[in-house]
Formats: sequence, C-alpha cells, structure tokens
Amino acid sequence: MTIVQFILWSVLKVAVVTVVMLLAVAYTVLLERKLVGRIQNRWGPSRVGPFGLLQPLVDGAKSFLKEDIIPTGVYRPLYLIAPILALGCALISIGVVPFGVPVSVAGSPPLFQIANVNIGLLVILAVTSIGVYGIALAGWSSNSKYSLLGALRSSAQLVSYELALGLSLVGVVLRAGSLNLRVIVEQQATQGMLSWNVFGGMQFVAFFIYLMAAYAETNRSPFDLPEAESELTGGYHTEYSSMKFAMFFMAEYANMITVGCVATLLFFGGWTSPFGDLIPPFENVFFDAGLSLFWFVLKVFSFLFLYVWVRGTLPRFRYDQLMNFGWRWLMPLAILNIVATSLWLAYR
Amino acid sequence: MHLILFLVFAGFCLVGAINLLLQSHPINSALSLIVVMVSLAVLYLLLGAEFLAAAQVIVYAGAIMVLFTFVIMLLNASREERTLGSRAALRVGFPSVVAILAIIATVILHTQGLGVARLSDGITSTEELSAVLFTKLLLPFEVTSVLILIAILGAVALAGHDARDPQGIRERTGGK
Amino acid sequence: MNAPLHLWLIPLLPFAGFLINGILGRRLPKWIVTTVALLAPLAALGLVLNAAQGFFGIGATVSSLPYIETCPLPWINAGLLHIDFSFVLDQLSLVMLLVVTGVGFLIHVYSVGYMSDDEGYARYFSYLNLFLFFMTVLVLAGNALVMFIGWEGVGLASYLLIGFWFQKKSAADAGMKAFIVNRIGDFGFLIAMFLLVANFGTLTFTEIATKLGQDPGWNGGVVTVIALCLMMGAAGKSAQLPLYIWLPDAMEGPTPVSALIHAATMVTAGVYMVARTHVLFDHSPFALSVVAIVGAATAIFAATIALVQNDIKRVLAYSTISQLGYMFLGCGVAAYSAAIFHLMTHAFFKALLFLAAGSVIHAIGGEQDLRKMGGLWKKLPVTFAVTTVGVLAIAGIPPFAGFFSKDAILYAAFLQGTNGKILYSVGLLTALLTAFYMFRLWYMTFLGEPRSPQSHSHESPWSMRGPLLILAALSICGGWIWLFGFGEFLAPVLGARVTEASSWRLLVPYTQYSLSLETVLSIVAVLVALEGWLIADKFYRRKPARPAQWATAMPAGYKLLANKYFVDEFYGATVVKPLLGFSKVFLEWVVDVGILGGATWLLGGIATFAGAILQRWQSGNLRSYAAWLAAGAAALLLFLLVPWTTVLATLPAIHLGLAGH
Amino acid sequence: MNAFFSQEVPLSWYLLLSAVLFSLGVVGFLIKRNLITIFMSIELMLNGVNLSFVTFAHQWHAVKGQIFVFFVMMVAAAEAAVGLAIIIAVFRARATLAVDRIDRMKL
Repeated sequence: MTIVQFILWSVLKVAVVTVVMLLAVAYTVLLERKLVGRIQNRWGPSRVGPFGLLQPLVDGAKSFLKEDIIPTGVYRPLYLIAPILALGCALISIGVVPFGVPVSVAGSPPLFQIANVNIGLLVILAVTSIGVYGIALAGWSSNSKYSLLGALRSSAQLVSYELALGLSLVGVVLRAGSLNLRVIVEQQATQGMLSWNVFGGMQFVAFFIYLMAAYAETNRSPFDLPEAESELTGGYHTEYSSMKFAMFFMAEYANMITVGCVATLLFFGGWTSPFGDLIPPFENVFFDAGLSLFWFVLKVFSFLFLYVWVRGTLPRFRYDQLMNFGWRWLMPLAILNIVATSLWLAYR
Repeated sequence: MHLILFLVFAGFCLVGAINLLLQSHPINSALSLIVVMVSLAVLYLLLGAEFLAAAQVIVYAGAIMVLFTFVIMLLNASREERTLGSRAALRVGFPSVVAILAIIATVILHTQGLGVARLSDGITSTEELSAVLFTKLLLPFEVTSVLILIAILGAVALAGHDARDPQGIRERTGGK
Repeated sequence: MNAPLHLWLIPLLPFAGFLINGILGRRLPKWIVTTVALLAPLAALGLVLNAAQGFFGIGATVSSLPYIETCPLPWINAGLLHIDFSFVLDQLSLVMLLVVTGVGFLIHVYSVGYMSDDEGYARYFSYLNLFLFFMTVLVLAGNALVMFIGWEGVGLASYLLIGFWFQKKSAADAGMKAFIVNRIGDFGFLIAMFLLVANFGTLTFTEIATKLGQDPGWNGGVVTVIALCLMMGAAGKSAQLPLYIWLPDAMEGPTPVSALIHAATMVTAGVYMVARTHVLFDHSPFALSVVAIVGAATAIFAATIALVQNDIKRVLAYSTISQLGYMFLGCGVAAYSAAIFHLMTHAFFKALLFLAAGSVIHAIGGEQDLRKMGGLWKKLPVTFAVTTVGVLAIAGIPPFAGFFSKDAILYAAFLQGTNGKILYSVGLLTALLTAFYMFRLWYMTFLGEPRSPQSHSHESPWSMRGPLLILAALSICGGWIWLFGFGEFLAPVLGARVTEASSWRLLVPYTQYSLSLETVLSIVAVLVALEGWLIADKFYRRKPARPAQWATAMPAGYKLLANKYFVDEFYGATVVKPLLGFSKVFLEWVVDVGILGGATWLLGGIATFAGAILQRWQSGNLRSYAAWLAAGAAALLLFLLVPWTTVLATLPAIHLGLAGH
Repeated sequence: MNAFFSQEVPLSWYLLLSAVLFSLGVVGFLIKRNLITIFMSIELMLNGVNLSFVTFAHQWHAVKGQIFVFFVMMVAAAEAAVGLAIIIAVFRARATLAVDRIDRMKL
C-alpha cells in the first residue's frame, strides 16, 4: 500500500462516514418528530415526500437559505467558532467507532472503521470533553444573559456528568482489559446476548449510569436544562439562527448517535449477533460484513428510539435535582460498581 | 509522515503559545492554550505516549481549561488593562528568559546520544503504564488522590460563599 | 537510731505558702490567705520543735548530732567538684531555727493585725513566707553554696519587703539601696567560696573543718583572705561598718518586716555565718581581730548616732546595728557561743521593741517622730509595759535577757589581753550609750506630757498584743538559759573556750575560780547601764531643756551625730558621685551614645538603606517577582549547566587568539 | 512508502520545542496583566516541561517519565482548582484581575 493509496482510502472512509453520519442525523430528526408525533397522538411530518421522508432535506435547505443574523453585541470570533467546534467534536468522535467486522477489499485498510486506536474509548471521552467548549463559548460570546445562563448550566452539567460517565465505563474496561473498542466488542462475542456486558458481564448498573449520564451529556430530555425553553428561551443557542443554529442542532443529534454507538459497543456486543453461534456464519465475507453492519445499526437505532421515547414521556428535572442526582447518586454508584466489578473479577 | 506531523503540530503549539501572549482577551488566550494542549497531545502520540495523549486532552483541555473558561465567564473578565506594572522587572525578566532559553538550547544541541523518534517506534501501552503506576507507585498515586480531594475542599472553602452569610452581605458591606 | 526528721519540709512549707498566696492570693478570701500564711510558719515551727524533741525530749529519736539530710540527686557535678544539696541540723542551726521560726511565727501573727487594712495583704504574706523559706534554707545549709542560695534569697525577700510600698519613692529607693549594698557583701562571699573551692575542693562546712584540722599548716595566708572575704559578706548582710548604711533606710518597710528581717533574723545571718565558718576564723587571728575591731567600732559608732535620732524606728535601727556590732565583737574574741546567745536574746527584745514601736505608730496614726509623742503610757498600757521590758533588756539590767548575753560578750572580751581591755572599754561605753538612748526613747514616747493631739490613739488588737506579751516573756526569761549551760550546749559545734565558762552558771558548782572577776565586771556593767538610765532621766524628765543646751553648746558634734557622721554624704561624694559622673560622661556619652549608639545608628542606617533598596523588590507586583525568579533560574542554570572549568580554561586561549589577529 | 513512514525526527527538536514553550510561558508570566492569563502561562510552562518528560521517556524507553507527566497533570488539576478559587476570592475582594493593581500582598 502506497502513501497515495493510504491517503485516498482514508479520505474515502472519512467522506463516506461523514455523509452517512449527516444523513443519519437528518433522519434521526425525522424519526424523533414522527415518533413524538405518534406519542402525542398526531402524525408528525407527513407532507414532504412519501411519509414525509424528504422533510429533513427540506429542513436543511431552509436552514441554509435563512438570513444569517449576527447580533451586534456578540464577540464575533467565538460566536462563529462555537457551532463549528460543537459539530466538529460531535463528528470527530465517530472516527474511532467500529461499525462491523474488519474486512478489507483490494488491499485496503480495514473498512467499517476510520481508525483502529488502542485507546479508542479514551479518544471518545476526550473528544466529548472538548465538546463542552462549543456550548460554553456559544453562550458566552452571545453576550446575552439567557445564553450565558444556559451555557453555564450546560458546562456545569457536562463536567459533572462526565465524571459519572467515565467511571461507569471503568467496569467494562476492567472486564476487557483494554481500551480498544474492537477488543471490547470481541470480548463479548462468545455466547451472543449472554456474554454481553450488560447481561453476562454484570454491568447493568454501569449501563444504567451510562444511560443517565449520556442523556445529560447530550442535553437530552429529561436533562435538557441548558436549553429549557420555558426558562431560558432556548438556552445557549438563543442568539443563533439559520445554519449556525442548525449546526448546534446537528451536533446534538450527532452526539446522540455517537453515544448510541458507544453504548452498543460497550454494553451490547457491538456488531455481533445477539444469538451467538445459533445462527452460523455465512462463510461469505460480504454477507457477514453486511450482517454485522445490520446488527450494529439495529442496536444503535433502538437506542435512538429509546432516546425519543424518553423525551416523549418524561418531564424535565429541576436544575438542583439534576446536580444532586449526578453527584450524590450516580457518582457513588459508579464507584461502587467499580469496586464490585473489581472484586468480582478478582475472585471469579 | 512523522516529520510532517511533528512540524504541523509543533507549529500549532508555537502559534498557539505566541497567540496566548499576543491576545489581550483572556478567553482568546484560553482558546490558544487549548490549541497548544491538543497539539501537545498529538506530539505525545508521536512519541508513543498514547495514554498521556488522551489524558492530556481529557485532563488539561477537558477539565482544567474548562475551569479556566468557566472562571473567565463567571468573572466576566474583559480585555486586560494597559497598566504600567514594573518596567525594571521586565528589564530583568526578558534577559533572564533569553538566557534560560539560550542555555537550555545550547545544552540540548550539545548533548550527544539523543535518539530519534519514528512512527514505527514502540508505543507505551496503557497496561505497561498502569502496571508500574498501581504497583510500584501506588503510594504516590494514592497521595495524589488525597491531594486532589484536599484541593477540592480548599477550592470550595475559598470560592464558596460563607455558609453563615449566603447572600454575601458581609462581603459587600465590608464585613460590618 | 535516726528516724527521718524531714528537714526539707521546714523550708518547703513556707515556700508552699508563698506559692499559694503569691499566685492565688488576690482571688482568695482574706481568711484563707491568713490561714495559709500563718499555717506555713506554724507548721515549720512545729517541725523544728519536733526535731528538738527528737534530740532532747522524752523518747528522743535521734541520738547524735549533727543530723544530715542530703538530696538524693546530685546537684552540681563538675570535674572534681561535687556539691550536694544538703541540710544539716546541729545545735547551732537548731537554735537559729528556733529563733527564726518562733519569732517569725509571732511576727506573722502580729502582721495579721498590723497589715489588715493594707491592699497588698496577700502579697505581703507571700513575701514573708518567701523570706522564711530562704532563711530556713540559709540556716539549714550544709555547705556554703546552699547557704548562698538562702543568703541571696533573704536579700531578695528583704528587697521586696523594704520596697513593699513601692508607690513611695523613698521605699523603692531604700529597697534598691539595701540590695546594692548587700551585693557588695555578697561579692566577698562569692570570692570566699571560689577560694574555698580552689583550696579545699569542697564547700561543705564539716569537710572544711576536717581538712583544716588534719593539716596544722593552714594558718594565715589564704585562710585569712577567705575569712576576710567572708567577713565582708557578713558585714554587708549584718550591717557592719562600712556597709551598714542600708539598714536605717530599710525602715521604710512595714514595721513587722523591720522587726523580723532587719532586727531579729536576717541581719544576724552574718553572725551566724561567721559562727558557722568559725574554724576558718580560728585559724586566722588577724581576721578574728578584724572582726572584733569592726564589731566594736560599729557598736559605738551606731550607738552615738542613735543618741540624737528622732525617728523611733531609726533609733531602733541604729541600736540594731550597734547590737550587731556587739555580736561581731563576741565573734571576734572567739566567744561564738556568747555571740549566738546575744543573737538570740537580741532577737527577742529587739523584735519586741520593734513590734511595740509598730504598735505605737499604729496607735497614733503613722507618726514616727519621737518629739511628737509622749505620755502614751496611759493610753497604751500593754505596749508601755512590754516596751519597758524591752528597754530594760537591751540596757542590760538584770535579770532581763540582755544582761546575760551582753555580759558574756564583755567578759569574753575582757579576757582577751590588752586589745581585749580596749574592746571591753568600748563595749562598756556602748552599753552606757545604749542605756541612755533607749531610756531616752522610753521617756520621750511614753512619759511626760503629750506633745500632739492623740485623741484617737488606742491599744492594738489582740493579734498584735499577744505576740508582744510572748516576746516580753522571752525577753525576761530568755537569758536564763545561759545559766543552764547554753555555752556547753553549743560547744560541740562552736568549740569550748575556757574563757567563756561563765561563773553565772549558779547551778554548776565547779566554776568557782573566776567568780569574783566576772561578778565585778557584771556589777560594773549594771552600774554603767543604770548610769545611762540616770542621765536619760535627768535629760528627759527632770531637765528637759538640757539636750537642747548641749546641742547648742556643741553644734559641730551635734550636727555630726544628727547627720549620722555624714557617712551617706561621704559615700555619695566618694563613690556615688564619681560613679554617676563616670556613667554620665563615659558610659552615657562615649559608650552609649558614641559606641553603642553609633553602632546602632550605623546598623540602622545600613538596614534602612538596604531596606530602601530591597523595598523596591517587595513591591507586591507579581510580575516583578516573576522576573526576579526568572533571573534566579537563569543564574542557577548558568551555574549548573555551564562547564565552568572548560570555559575558564578556554578563555585565555580565546584571548590569545584574538591577540594573534 | 516505507521511507515516508520511517522519517525520523531528532528528539532534540522535541526538547527544543519544550524549551521554547517553557520560555514562552515565562514571557507570558512577565508580560500578561491579567491574573487568569498569568495562571495560563504557568500551565503553559508545565506543558512545556511535560513534553520534555515524555521525550526523555521515549529516549530511555522508560515508563517512569510518562508517569511523572501523569502526576504533573494531577497536581496541575489540583493547582488549577485551588488557584482559580483564589482568583475568585481575589476578584471578590478587589473587583479587578489586573495583577498590577493587586499588589497589597493581602486580600
């Protein structure tokens, strides 16, 4: 493999993943609107295209075409950088996520993953932690009290729940003995659903913590305090409009997808079949690869479904309840989980 | 490839550090510093310290600098004032910095036997690191954790409002 | 069979009283202060009596004297010098202890009444207890160093008590004067101790005596020097010429203090010390004669001054000096037992006289001038009676105590050859003067017409009258023990001298041979005393104008006496003034302002100058600190990382290279 | 291709970079007038030193150099927490962040 090939392959993978990711974001929005509509006993978008399937494209076009307003009082450099930062971070972390079995064609590097990194999990955490800046800077540079309050809330919430999130993953890492996402998945691949971390790996508590923390990290209901419309008229992106607002919007959904991916990889066996060896492999590279991709997307989709379901069902927390929950319950619980897992692993 | 990456990210580092000095608004300086830190994380990766690279981003960029920006926002720090300060000190300070840099650079350039870094060089895995950290250096590690706990308590005590004076009335009225 | 006597408790109990009253006294109710203050000397007295009972009483528990108690821990262990903290009880210290604790206790009781209205009640008693502590340590001391502790301690207590009313400048000054003059004497004591250590290698009295006895070569020379130094210390403490000047001023203290410290006990410490170290004096006839001459001179010198004093306490003070002179005279003629005997009787009657004077002063509202008294006998009958006893005792009228002791001393002096005769005559003259000025005091105070309105004068409370009566009884009977062999009792410690064996021991039949001489001398002494009384009677009762006539007839003499021979002025002119001048000119201007002040100004200037420069560093400006920090780091790096030896080695080469171009 | 991947960078370059970063941190300390920025300069110095630690760890193939950096990071985190709390306290007392105005040596 020459250097030119390497670069070409890399660019190709990045391009494909980005496009797919953006499409996924767009259709996640549609999924949410549809689902929430059904939960609220209405139709949701249904006019544009069949079943409203073209709605996301129209939305995107609308965002692009709207007048781009930059309020006079804002601190321009940061006001412009912030949404890019937010979306950028959200998209980057997908770079280390493996989507399926490692296959390569014509001497290419492994498909279904942009970069196989030893410390993939840490990279995701690191990029997520950088994502805070997008929100914080957006709120601050807007020079608006609602934005600032939203941003402060958001920063505090993200920093707080990042701890619980990171700690909840330690049990999984302990079990796998590696930070490589592929290794973690393969370690769960022996007996199908039974060997998944969330079941056989005894990490259900960790999963619960992860789920809570992930909702908070993505500013999703019931932890969507930073953009609580009734209190903050939209939160940190109050002063944003058109494409820049759309970028925050996309960043949020991209984060949701990433979080779903990580949950799938860490707790639900990644791209492996839930039935283990009950369904024998097809002995066909492309078919197996497609099947693994199918399982992965299915699992991620179910997570997104859960996200929307929760959003349509649960009311929002109060801010102090949110902080209390994070520091007083999730954190100690995560630490206890680490201790219990360590003991279990040591005396198994 | 290594050379290119090094040059790019070392450049980022230097530009970020110089920008830190040139910017008059603290938040810009903070962002420059974040650039420096992330670039340094890449350099760590190049040197085979992958765990440190992640830790650099998580701890420095993700925690410490968030704290900085947080404080900048909280105090609403604006552009720095053009105060005079101590001219004499600057007259002493800059030659000293130049001297320090000159000495260190001379020493580094005259040191024999320094190796080279390649992409194919071995990477220090997280297991190796933790094997040493949690066996030989367990006590320092625990002490560090205690240190951080104390730091948290100290920070709360210093920055938190007086429990008997939740509205800060005493502070505003000069303790009366 | 030696049962422990717990001698260490004797000093310790007053010390405990001192601590309690000194620390807590202000906050304790008065009756507790009183109880503590009285219990301490009473318990000490009880212990002393117990010890005495251990020797002489029925069922004696201690068979032999001296009885030594040593602190089990070594005190000073320096090279060859070993000094223990030891207490010794022998006949001498027993007598002294009885006097100190007995009279001390009586004066404590008296003070309860006398000081009852004073603000510093607790302070007063804590000082008094402190004095008792040091005095008993002094008396019990088994070696010179322990004695020195007590010696200095009683000086301290004396200083504190003289200056008890420190708000009064004269009292504070008197305290300092006493302290400073005592220091001169202590200086002698210290040198004597150094010499003792250097020559004998020990400070223990018994060991010194043993070493002196072993080697007959110890005569004169060093021993004389040591003895003279000791004499100097004794003169300071016991107010002998030329160091007596502090004692009259010490009357600024409360009267019971004058009675206890400056009449009965502390001032006799010098006599006690000479008696304690008498072996040294015995080996140095010269020192002994110095003691005798100083004693006799002091006796007559102070007596002449006392003739014309008008302050009742000053008369008594000079009389004390005079009587102390008697004691030294006794020591000087090696009649140590007689000296100690006189010490004891003197303690009784002088304490009595002081306390009675205090009673008078107390009664007439603080007046001390004899010329403003008179006719008090009706109003103060008890005081009058006991004063009469005291005056008779000090004048030497038989059978009062003073007669026996004074007679013993005079007799011992008479037997001392030619010098003895002179000393005897001086003593006799002093006795005449003593009788005169004491009866003068007596007449002026109690008899005649009242010379000032004293409508409110009244007799003292019983707490004051009780001790007076007891002391009066002792003044009457105290002398009789001479007849029962007091000299023989002390002989094991002080050595028996044939010449001392007094024929007045009527109960002892074998001393008939010198009966006639001693009887004659006694009769002479009594006649002299009566003559003194008669003169006083004539001057102050029958012809009251006579003293003034005499004074105008001999203005120079009177002035000389009234101004106490101008000794204070003499000292002022010869010692104090030059010293002050020296201090002023040399110490103040040259040393203080010039050298010390200059140095201080210089240092201060350097500090200020440096501060002015360094101050710019401590600007509080963070960035300048950082700059200096960077400079320091640069310097450190230069020092550590630059290979200086190579650089220095190459420098000349570079230079040469340049020169080559 | 191989040549491209096996390009070498002398470690002295890394060390030089670390020295320069450190010096820039010192310069920042000297010229910046805002307390928070000065604090950032300190972090910059720490980072410069960390880089040299990692470089030496690479040179000697020793893990301890990296562990040192790890500890430095932890201490830096503690230091940042306390330092920023102090800055907040100073700001409350003085209502300014200009170091040249905070020269009373007391709050």
